[in-house]
Amino acid sequence: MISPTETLPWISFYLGIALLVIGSLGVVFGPKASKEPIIRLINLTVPITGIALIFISYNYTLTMLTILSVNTMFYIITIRAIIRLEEMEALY
Amino acid sequence: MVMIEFPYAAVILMIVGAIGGLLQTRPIDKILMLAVLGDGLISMIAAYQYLDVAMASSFMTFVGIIIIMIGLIRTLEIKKARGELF
Amino acid sequence: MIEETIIAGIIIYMGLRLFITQDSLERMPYLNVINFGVAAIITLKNPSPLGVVTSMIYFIMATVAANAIAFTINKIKEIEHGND
Amino acid sequence: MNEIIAITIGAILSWINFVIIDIWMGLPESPGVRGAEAIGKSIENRGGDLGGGYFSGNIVCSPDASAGTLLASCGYYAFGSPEGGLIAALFVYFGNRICADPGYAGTTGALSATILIWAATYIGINPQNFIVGMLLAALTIQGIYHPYSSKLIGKMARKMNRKVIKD
Repeated sequence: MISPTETLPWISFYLGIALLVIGSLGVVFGPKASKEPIIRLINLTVPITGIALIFISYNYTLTMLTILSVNTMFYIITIRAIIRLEEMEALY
Repeated sequence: MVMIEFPYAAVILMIVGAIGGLLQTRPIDKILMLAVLGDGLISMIAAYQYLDVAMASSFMTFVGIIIIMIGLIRTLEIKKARGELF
Repeated sequence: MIEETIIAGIIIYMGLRLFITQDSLERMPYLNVINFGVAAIITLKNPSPLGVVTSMIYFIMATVAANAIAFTINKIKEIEHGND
Repeated sequence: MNEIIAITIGAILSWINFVIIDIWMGLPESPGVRGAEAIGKSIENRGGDLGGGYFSGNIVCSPDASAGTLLASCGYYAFGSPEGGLIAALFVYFGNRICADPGYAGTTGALSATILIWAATYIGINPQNFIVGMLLAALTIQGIYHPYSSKLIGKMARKMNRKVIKD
Protein backbone atom coordinates (compact mmCIF):
# COMPACT_ATOMS: atom_id res chain seq x y z
CA MET A 1 0.00 0.00 0.00
CA ILE A 2 1.34 3.43 -0.92
CA SER A 3 1.89 5.61 2.12
CA PRO A 4 0.04 8.92 1.74
CA THR A 5 2.59 10.92 3.67
CA GLU A 6 4.87 11.07 0.62
CA THR A 7 2.08 11.34 -1.94
CA LEU A 8 0.05 13.94 -0.03
CA PRO A 9 0.55 16.78 -2.61
CA TRP A 10 -0.59 14.51 -5.46
CA ILE A 11 -3.67 13.39 -3.56
CA SER A 12 -4.73 16.92 -2.64
CA PHE A 13 -3.98 18.29 -6.14
CA TYR A 14 -6.09 15.73 -8.02
CA LEU A 15 -8.85 15.83 -5.39
CA GLY A 16 -8.89 19.62 -5.72
CA ILE A 17 -9.25 19.42 -9.50
CA ALA A 18 -12.05 16.86 -9.16
CA LEU A 19 -13.90 19.04 -6.65
CA LEU A 20 -13.44 22.09 -8.91
CA VAL A 21 -14.95 20.35 -11.97
CA ILE A 22 -17.80 18.67 -10.08
CA GLY A 23 -18.58 21.86 -8.15
CA SER A 24 -18.62 24.04 -11.26
CA LEU A 25 -21.04 21.67 -13.01
CA GLY A 26 -23.15 21.60 -9.84
CA VAL A 27 -23.29 25.41 -9.63
CA VAL A 28 -24.55 25.67 -13.23
CA PHE A 29 -26.76 22.59 -13.65
CA GLY A 30 -27.52 21.53 -10.06
CA PRO A 31 -30.96 20.45 -8.89
CA LYS A 32 -33.26 23.44 -8.17
CA ALA A 33 -30.31 25.82 -8.60
CA SER A 34 -32.09 28.05 -11.12
CA LYS A 35 -35.15 28.66 -8.92
CA GLU A 36 -33.66 29.64 -5.59
CA PRO A 37 -30.45 31.73 -5.55
CA ILE A 38 -29.46 30.62 -2.05
CA ILE A 39 -29.04 27.03 -3.30
CA ARG A 40 -26.68 28.32 -5.99
CA LEU A 41 -24.76 30.22 -3.31
CA ILE A 42 -24.46 27.06 -1.18
CA ASN A 43 -23.23 25.06 -4.18
CA LEU A 44 -20.54 27.69 -4.74
CA THR A 45 -18.71 26.52 -1.60
CA VAL A 46 -17.60 23.24 -3.25
CA PRO A 47 -15.35 24.78 -6.01
CA ILE A 48 -13.95 27.26 -3.47
CA THR A 49 -12.85 24.31 -1.35
CA GLY A 50 -11.29 22.73 -4.44
CA ILE A 51 -9.30 25.89 -5.13
CA ALA A 52 -8.13 25.93 -1.50
CA LEU A 53 -6.94 22.32 -1.85
CA ILE A 54 -4.97 23.13 -5.01
CA PHE A 55 -3.30 26.07 -3.25
CA ILE A 56 -2.41 23.99 -0.20
CA SER A 57 -0.80 21.37 -2.43
CA TYR A 58 1.70 24.01 -3.64
CA ASN A 59 2.34 25.18 0.00
CA TYR A 60 0.77 28.60 -0.72
CA THR A 61 -0.75 29.04 2.73
CA LEU A 62 -1.25 32.81 2.66
CA THR A 63 -3.09 32.58 -0.66
CA MET A 64 -5.41 29.95 0.76
CA LEU A 65 -6.21 32.07 3.80
CA THR A 66 -6.97 35.03 1.54
CA ILE A 67 -9.33 32.88 -0.57
CA LEU A 68 -11.20 31.66 2.50
CA SER A 69 -11.55 35.10 4.12
CA VAL A 70 -12.66 36.78 0.87
CA ASN A 71 -15.18 33.93 0.53
CA THR A 72 -16.66 34.80 3.92
CA MET A 73 -16.93 38.52 3.01
CA PHE A 74 -18.59 37.49 -0.27
CA TYR A 75 -21.15 35.49 1.73
CA ILE A 76 -22.05 38.52 3.84
CA ILE A 77 -22.58 40.84 0.86
CA THR A 78 -24.46 38.29 -1.25
CA ILE A 79 -26.76 37.19 1.57
CA ARG A 80 -27.58 40.87 2.12
CA ALA A 81 -28.38 41.29 -1.59
CA ILE A 82 -30.55 38.15 -1.71
CA ILE A 83 -32.59 39.29 1.31
CA ARG A 84 -33.07 42.75 -0.25
CA LEU A 85 -34.23 41.24 -3.55
CA GLU A 86 -36.68 38.99 -1.73
CA GLU A 87 -38.07 42.00 0.12
CA MET A 88 -38.49 43.99 -3.12
CA GLU A 89 -40.24 41.03 -4.87
CA ALA A 90 -38.14 41.76 -7.92
CA LEU A 91 -36.49 38.40 -8.15
CA TYR A 92 -38.45 36.59 -10.80
CA MET B 1 -2.41 -6.10 9.61
CA VAL B 2 -4.34 -3.59 7.54
CA MET B 3 -3.41 0.05 8.06
CA ILE B 4 -5.66 2.98 7.27
CA GLU B 5 -3.65 6.20 7.18
CA PHE B 6 -5.33 9.41 8.19
CA PRO B 7 -5.45 11.36 4.85
CA TYR B 8 -7.63 8.63 3.33
CA ALA B 9 -10.29 9.45 5.94
CA ALA B 10 -10.01 13.15 5.02
CA VAL B 11 -10.42 12.30 1.31
CA ILE B 12 -13.54 10.24 2.01
CA LEU B 13 -14.97 13.05 4.16
CA MET B 14 -14.43 15.58 1.35
CA ILE B 15 -15.96 13.31 -1.32
CA VAL B 16 -19.00 12.63 0.88
CA GLY B 17 -19.40 16.34 1.61
CA ALA B 18 -19.11 17.38 -2.05
CA ILE B 19 -21.43 14.75 -3.55
CA GLY B 20 -24.00 15.05 -0.77
CA GLY B 21 -23.84 18.83 -0.79
CA LEU B 22 -24.46 19.05 -4.51
CA LEU B 23 -27.21 16.44 -4.84
CA GLN B 24 -29.44 17.19 -1.85
CA THR B 25 -32.41 19.44 -2.51
CA ARG B 26 -33.37 20.89 0.89
CA PRO B 27 -31.07 23.78 1.92
CA ILE B 28 -30.51 22.64 5.50
CA ASP B 29 -29.22 19.23 4.35
CA LYS B 30 -26.83 20.98 1.98
CA ILE B 31 -25.52 23.13 4.85
CA LEU B 32 -24.94 20.06 7.04
CA MET B 33 -22.97 18.42 4.22
CA LEU B 34 -20.94 21.65 3.88
CA ALA B 35 -19.94 21.26 7.53
CA VAL B 36 -18.60 17.79 6.65
CA LEU B 37 -16.69 19.30 3.70
CA GLY B 38 -15.11 21.88 6.01
CA ASP B 39 -14.11 19.11 8.43
CA GLY B 40 -12.31 17.32 5.60
CA LEU B 41 -10.51 20.51 4.54
CA ILE B 42 -9.30 21.26 8.07
CA SER B 43 -8.09 17.71 8.64
CA MET B 44 -6.25 17.78 5.29
CA ILE B 45 -4.53 21.03 6.30
CA ALA B 46 -3.62 19.49 9.67
CA ALA B 47 -2.06 16.54 7.83
CA TYR B 48 0.31 19.06 6.21
CA GLN B 49 1.17 20.28 9.76
CA TYR B 50 0.22 23.91 9.08
CA LEU B 51 -1.44 24.36 12.45
CA ASP B 52 -1.96 28.14 12.40
CA VAL B 53 -3.61 27.89 8.99
CA ALA B 54 -5.90 25.16 10.35
CA MET B 55 -6.82 27.40 13.30
CA ALA B 56 -7.71 30.37 11.07
CA SER B 57 -9.57 28.30 8.47
CA SER B 58 -11.74 26.65 11.14
CA PHE B 59 -12.90 30.17 12.11
CA MET B 60 -13.59 31.11 8.47
CA THR B 61 -15.48 27.93 7.52
CA PHE B 62 -17.85 27.80 10.47
CA VAL B 63 -18.52 31.54 10.55
CA GLY B 64 -19.46 31.28 6.85
CA ILE B 65 -21.88 28.44 7.63
CA ILE B 66 -23.54 30.49 10.38
CA ILE B 67 -23.91 33.50 8.04
CA ILE B 68 -25.59 31.33 5.38
CA MET B 69 -28.04 29.99 7.95
CA ILE B 70 -29.00 33.51 9.11
CA GLY B 71 -29.81 34.39 5.49
CA LEU B 72 -31.77 31.15 5.03
CA ILE B 73 -34.03 31.81 8.04
CA ARG B 74 -34.65 35.41 6.95
CA THR B 75 -35.51 34.33 3.38
CA LEU B 76 -37.96 31.68 4.61
CA GLU B 77 -39.67 34.17 6.91
CA ILE B 78 -40.15 36.62 4.03
CA LYS B 79 -41.56 33.83 1.83
CA LYS B 80 -43.91 32.79 4.63
CA ALA B 81 -45.13 36.38 5.01
CA ARG B 82 -45.76 36.61 1.25
CA GLY B 83 -47.67 33.32 1.30
CA GLU B 84 -45.56 31.48 -1.25
CA LEU B 85 -44.60 28.66 1.09
CA PHE B 86 -47.03 25.75 0.64
CA MET C 1 -0.01 3.29 14.90
CA ILE C 2 -3.09 1.28 15.78
CA GLU C 3 -4.73 4.42 17.23
CA GLU C 4 -4.61 6.16 13.84
CA THR C 5 -6.15 3.13 12.15
CA ILE C 6 -9.00 2.95 14.67
CA ILE C 7 -9.78 6.68 14.43
CA ALA C 8 -9.65 6.71 10.61
CA GLY C 9 -11.91 3.65 10.46
CA ILE C 10 -14.47 5.28 12.76
CA ILE C 11 -14.42 8.51 10.69
CA ILE C 12 -14.92 6.60 7.41
CA TYR C 13 -17.76 4.52 8.87
CA MET C 14 -19.52 7.60 10.23
CA GLY C 15 -19.11 9.46 6.93
CA LEU C 16 -20.66 6.65 4.90
CA ARG C 17 -23.50 6.26 7.40
CA LEU C 18 -24.14 10.01 7.31
CA PHE C 19 -24.32 9.78 3.52
CA ILE C 20 -27.01 7.08 3.40
CA THR C 21 -29.40 8.27 6.12
CA GLN C 22 -32.24 10.55 5.06
CA ASP C 23 -33.61 12.12 8.26
CA SER C 24 -31.80 15.38 8.92
CA LEU C 25 -32.10 15.25 12.72
CA GLU C 26 -30.74 11.70 12.78
CA ARG C 27 -27.53 12.94 11.15
CA MET C 28 -26.54 15.31 13.94
CA PRO C 29 -25.05 12.71 16.38
CA TYR C 30 -23.05 11.22 13.50
CA LEU C 31 -21.66 14.68 12.73
CA ASN C 32 -20.74 14.99 16.40
CA VAL C 33 -18.73 11.74 16.27
CA ILE C 34 -16.90 13.05 13.18
CA ASN C 35 -16.00 16.24 15.08
CA PHE C 36 -14.67 14.14 17.97
CA GLY C 37 -12.53 12.08 15.61
CA VAL C 38 -11.01 15.05 13.79
CA ALA C 39 -10.25 16.86 17.05
CA ALA C 40 -8.62 13.69 18.40
CA ILE C 41 -6.41 13.07 15.39
CA ILE C 42 -5.16 16.67 15.09
CA THR C 43 -3.58 16.27 18.52
CA LEU C 44 -2.48 12.69 17.89
CA LYS C 45 -0.56 13.64 14.74
CA ASN C 46 0.91 16.89 16.14
CA PRO C 47 1.85 16.39 19.81
CA SER C 48 2.79 19.98 20.66
CA PRO C 49 1.11 22.84 22.60
CA LEU C 50 0.09 24.58 19.34
CA GLY C 51 -1.50 21.33 18.19
CA VAL C 52 -3.66 20.98 21.26
CA VAL C 53 -4.74 24.65 21.08
CA THR C 54 -5.70 24.09 17.41
CA SER C 55 -7.70 21.02 18.38
CA MET C 56 -9.57 22.88 21.14
CA ILE C 57 -10.43 25.87 18.93
CA TYR C 58 -11.58 23.55 16.13
CA PHE C 59 -13.78 21.54 18.47
CA ILE C 60 -15.40 24.59 20.06
CA MET C 61 -16.12 26.24 16.69
CA ALA C 62 -17.55 22.98 15.31
CA THR C 63 -19.79 22.63 18.36
CA VAL C 64 -21.07 26.19 17.91
CA ALA C 65 -21.82 25.39 14.25
CA ALA C 66 -23.65 22.17 15.22
CA ASN C 67 -25.66 24.13 17.79
CA ALA C 68 -26.65 26.64 15.09
CA ILE C 69 -27.56 23.86 12.62
CA ALA C 70 -29.83 22.12 15.16
CA PHE C 71 -31.48 25.44 16.06
CA THR C 72 -32.04 26.18 12.35
CA ILE C 73 -33.63 22.76 11.75
CA ASN C 74 -36.05 23.39 14.63
CA LYS C 75 -36.79 26.92 13.37
CA ILE C 76 -37.45 25.78 9.78
CA LYS C 77 -39.78 23.07 11.06
CA GLU C 78 -41.67 25.73 13.04
CA ILE C 79 -41.92 28.03 10.02
CA GLU C 80 -43.12 25.31 7.65
CA HIS C 81 -45.63 23.57 9.89
CA GLY C 82 -46.80 26.51 12.00
CA ASN C 83 -45.65 27.23 15.53
CA ASP C 84 -47.42 24.83 17.85
CA MET D 1 1.19 -3.91 28.25
CA ASN D 2 -0.59 -4.94 25.09
CA GLU D 3 -2.15 -1.99 23.28
CA ILE D 4 -5.54 -3.56 22.68
CA ILE D 5 -6.06 -4.21 26.39
CA ALA D 6 -4.90 -0.67 27.25
CA ILE D 7 -7.32 0.88 24.74
CA THR D 8 -10.18 -1.24 26.11
CA ILE D 9 -9.46 -0.20 29.70
CA GLY D 10 -9.18 3.44 28.62
CA ALA D 11 -12.52 3.23 26.80
CA ILE D 12 -14.27 1.74 29.83
CA LEU D 13 -12.78 4.33 32.21
CA SER D 14 -13.68 7.33 30.02
CA TRP D 15 -17.20 5.91 29.33
CA ILE D 16 -17.85 5.63 33.07
CA ASN D 17 -16.38 9.10 33.68
CA PHE D 18 -18.41 11.07 31.17
CA VAL D 19 -21.69 9.19 31.58
CA ILE D 20 -21.67 9.44 35.38
CA ILE D 21 -20.74 13.14 35.42
CA ASP D 22 -23.19 14.09 32.67
CA ILE D 23 -26.10 12.30 34.37
CA TRP D 24 -25.11 13.68 37.77
CA MET D 25 -25.05 17.26 36.44
CA GLY D 26 -28.59 16.78 35.15
CA LEU D 27 -28.32 16.54 31.37
CA PRO D 28 -31.25 14.08 30.93
CA GLU D 29 -33.57 16.32 32.96
CA SER D 30 -34.20 19.16 30.52
CA PRO D 31 -32.89 20.40 27.17
CA GLY D 32 -30.57 23.35 27.55
CA VAL D 33 -31.13 24.86 24.10
CA ARG D 34 -33.94 24.43 21.57
CA GLY D 35 -31.94 22.30 19.15
CA ALA D 36 -31.38 19.70 21.87
CA GLU D 37 -35.14 19.48 22.40
CA ALA D 38 -35.67 18.76 18.67
CA ILE D 39 -33.00 16.01 18.67
CA GLY D 40 -34.52 14.41 21.79
CA LYS D 41 -38.03 14.42 20.30
CA SER D 42 -36.65 12.89 17.09
CA ILE D 43 -34.95 10.05 18.98
CA GLU D 44 -38.15 9.42 20.96
CA ASN D 45 -40.13 9.23 17.71
CA ARG D 46 -37.75 6.57 16.40
CA GLY D 47 -38.38 4.30 19.38
CA GLY D 48 -36.04 5.56 22.08
CA ASP D 49 -36.29 7.11 25.52
CA LEU D 50 -36.89 10.85 26.02
CA GLY D 51 -34.26 11.29 28.75
CA GLY D 52 -31.61 9.58 26.66
CA GLY D 53 -32.63 11.74 23.72
CA TYR D 54 -32.17 14.92 25.75
CA PHE D 55 -28.78 13.57 26.89
CA SER D 56 -27.71 12.99 23.28
CA GLY D 57 -28.98 16.39 22.14
CA ASN D 58 -27.22 18.21 24.96
CA ILE D 59 -23.94 16.48 24.04
CA VAL D 60 -24.37 17.56 20.41
CA CYS D 61 -25.30 21.16 21.13
CA SER D 62 -22.71 22.19 23.73
CA PRO D 63 -19.32 20.86 24.92
CA ASP D 64 -20.15 18.87 28.04
CA ALA D 65 -18.20 16.29 30.02
CA SER D 66 -17.55 14.23 26.89
CA ALA D 67 -15.67 17.12 25.29
CA GLY D 68 -14.01 17.75 28.65
CA THR D 69 -12.68 14.20 28.80
CA LEU D 70 -11.42 14.26 25.19
CA LEU D 71 -9.72 17.66 25.44
CA ALA D 72 -8.20 16.90 28.86
CA SER D 73 -6.63 13.71 27.53
CA CYS D 74 -5.39 15.65 24.46
CA GLY D 75 -3.85 18.30 26.69
CA TYR D 76 -2.25 15.72 28.95
CA TYR D 77 -0.81 13.96 25.88
CA ALA D 78 0.57 17.14 24.31
CA PHE D 79 1.99 18.80 27.42
CA GLY D 80 3.10 15.59 29.11
CA SER D 81 1.97 16.81 32.51
CA PRO D 82 -1.37 17.54 34.27
CA GLU D 83 -1.31 21.26 33.42
CA GLY D 84 -2.73 20.45 29.96
CA GLY D 85 -5.92 19.28 31.64
CA LEU D 86 -6.32 22.66 33.37
CA ILE D 87 -5.92 24.51 30.04
CA ALA D 88 -8.51 22.16 28.54
CA ALA D 89 -10.89 22.97 31.41
CA LEU D 90 -10.48 26.70 30.69
CA PHE D 91 -11.22 26.25 26.98
CA VAL D 92 -14.25 24.05 27.65
CA TYR D 93 -15.60 26.71 30.04
CA PHE D 94 -15.24 29.37 27.30
CA GLY D 95 -16.97 27.08 24.81
CA ASN D 96 -19.82 26.45 27.19
CA ARG D 97 -20.32 30.15 27.74
CA ILE D 98 -20.41 30.75 23.96
CA CYS D 99 -23.11 28.07 23.59
CA ALA D 100 -25.26 29.70 26.36
CA ASP D 101 -24.97 26.92 28.95
CA PRO D 102 -24.01 27.28 32.64
CA GLY D 103 -20.76 25.41 31.98
CA TYR D 104 -20.30 23.38 35.13
CA ALA D 105 -20.56 19.91 33.54
CA GLY D 106 -17.70 20.44 31.09
CA THR D 107 -15.33 21.93 33.65
CA THR D 108 -16.08 19.20 36.21
CA GLY D 109 -15.59 16.53 33.58
CA ALA D 110 -12.25 17.94 32.45
CA LEU D 111 -10.89 18.20 35.99
CA SER D 112 -12.02 14.69 36.97
CA ALA D 113 -10.64 13.27 33.71
CA THR D 114 -7.27 14.92 34.48
CA ILE D 115 -7.18 13.25 37.90
CA LEU D 116 -8.24 9.91 36.36
CA ILE D 117 -5.53 10.01 33.66
CA TRP D 118 -2.90 11.03 36.22
CA ALA D 119 -3.87 8.03 38.33
CA ALA D 120 -3.97 5.69 35.33
CA THR D 121 -0.43 6.46 34.18
CA TYR D 122 0.89 4.49 37.18
CA ILE D 123 -0.63 1.24 35.87
CA GLY D 124 0.75 1.70 32.36
CA ILE D 125 -2.11 3.30 30.43
CA ASN D 126 -0.88 6.22 28.32
CA PRO D 127 -2.97 9.32 27.46
CA GLN D 128 -3.24 8.34 23.77
CA ASN D 129 -5.12 5.23 24.88
CA PHE D 130 -7.54 7.59 26.60
CA ILE D 131 -7.97 9.65 23.41
CA VAL D 132 -8.91 6.58 21.34
CA GLY D 133 -11.01 5.25 24.21
CA MET D 134 -13.01 8.46 24.45
CA LEU D 135 -13.73 8.28 20.72
CA LEU D 136 -14.93 4.68 21.10
CA ALA D 137 -17.13 5.72 24.06
CA ALA D 138 -18.70 8.54 22.04
CA LEU D 139 -19.26 6.06 19.19
CA THR D 140 -21.17 3.68 21.45
CA ILE D 141 -23.46 6.45 22.70
CA GLN D 142 -24.02 8.45 19.51
CA GLY D 143 -23.19 6.28 16.55
CA ILE D 144 -24.34 2.65 16.71
CA TYR D 145 -28.10 2.52 17.20
CA HIS D 146 -29.91 5.35 18.92
CA PRO D 147 -32.91 3.57 20.57
CA TYR D 148 -30.81 1.03 22.49
CA SER D 149 -28.28 3.58 23.77
CA SER D 150 -31.01 6.07 24.76
CA LYS D 151 -32.90 3.34 26.64
CA LEU D 152 -29.69 2.44 28.51
CA ILE D 153 -29.07 6.09 29.42
CA GLY D 154 -32.71 6.51 30.49
CA LYS D 155 -32.49 3.46 32.75
CA MET D 156 -29.31 4.77 34.38
CA ALA D 157 -30.84 8.23 34.82
CA ARG D 158 -33.91 6.77 36.53
CA LYS D 159 -31.67 4.78 38.84
CA MET D 160 -29.70 7.92 39.75
CA ASN D 161 -32.96 9.89 40.35
CA ARG D 162 -32.53 12.28 37.40
CA LYS D 163 -35.87 11.90 35.62
CA VAL D 164 -37.26 14.11 32.85
CA ILE D 165 -38.86 17.20 34.37
CA LYS D 166 -42.36 17.59 32.93
CA ASP D 167 -43.98 20.99 33.11
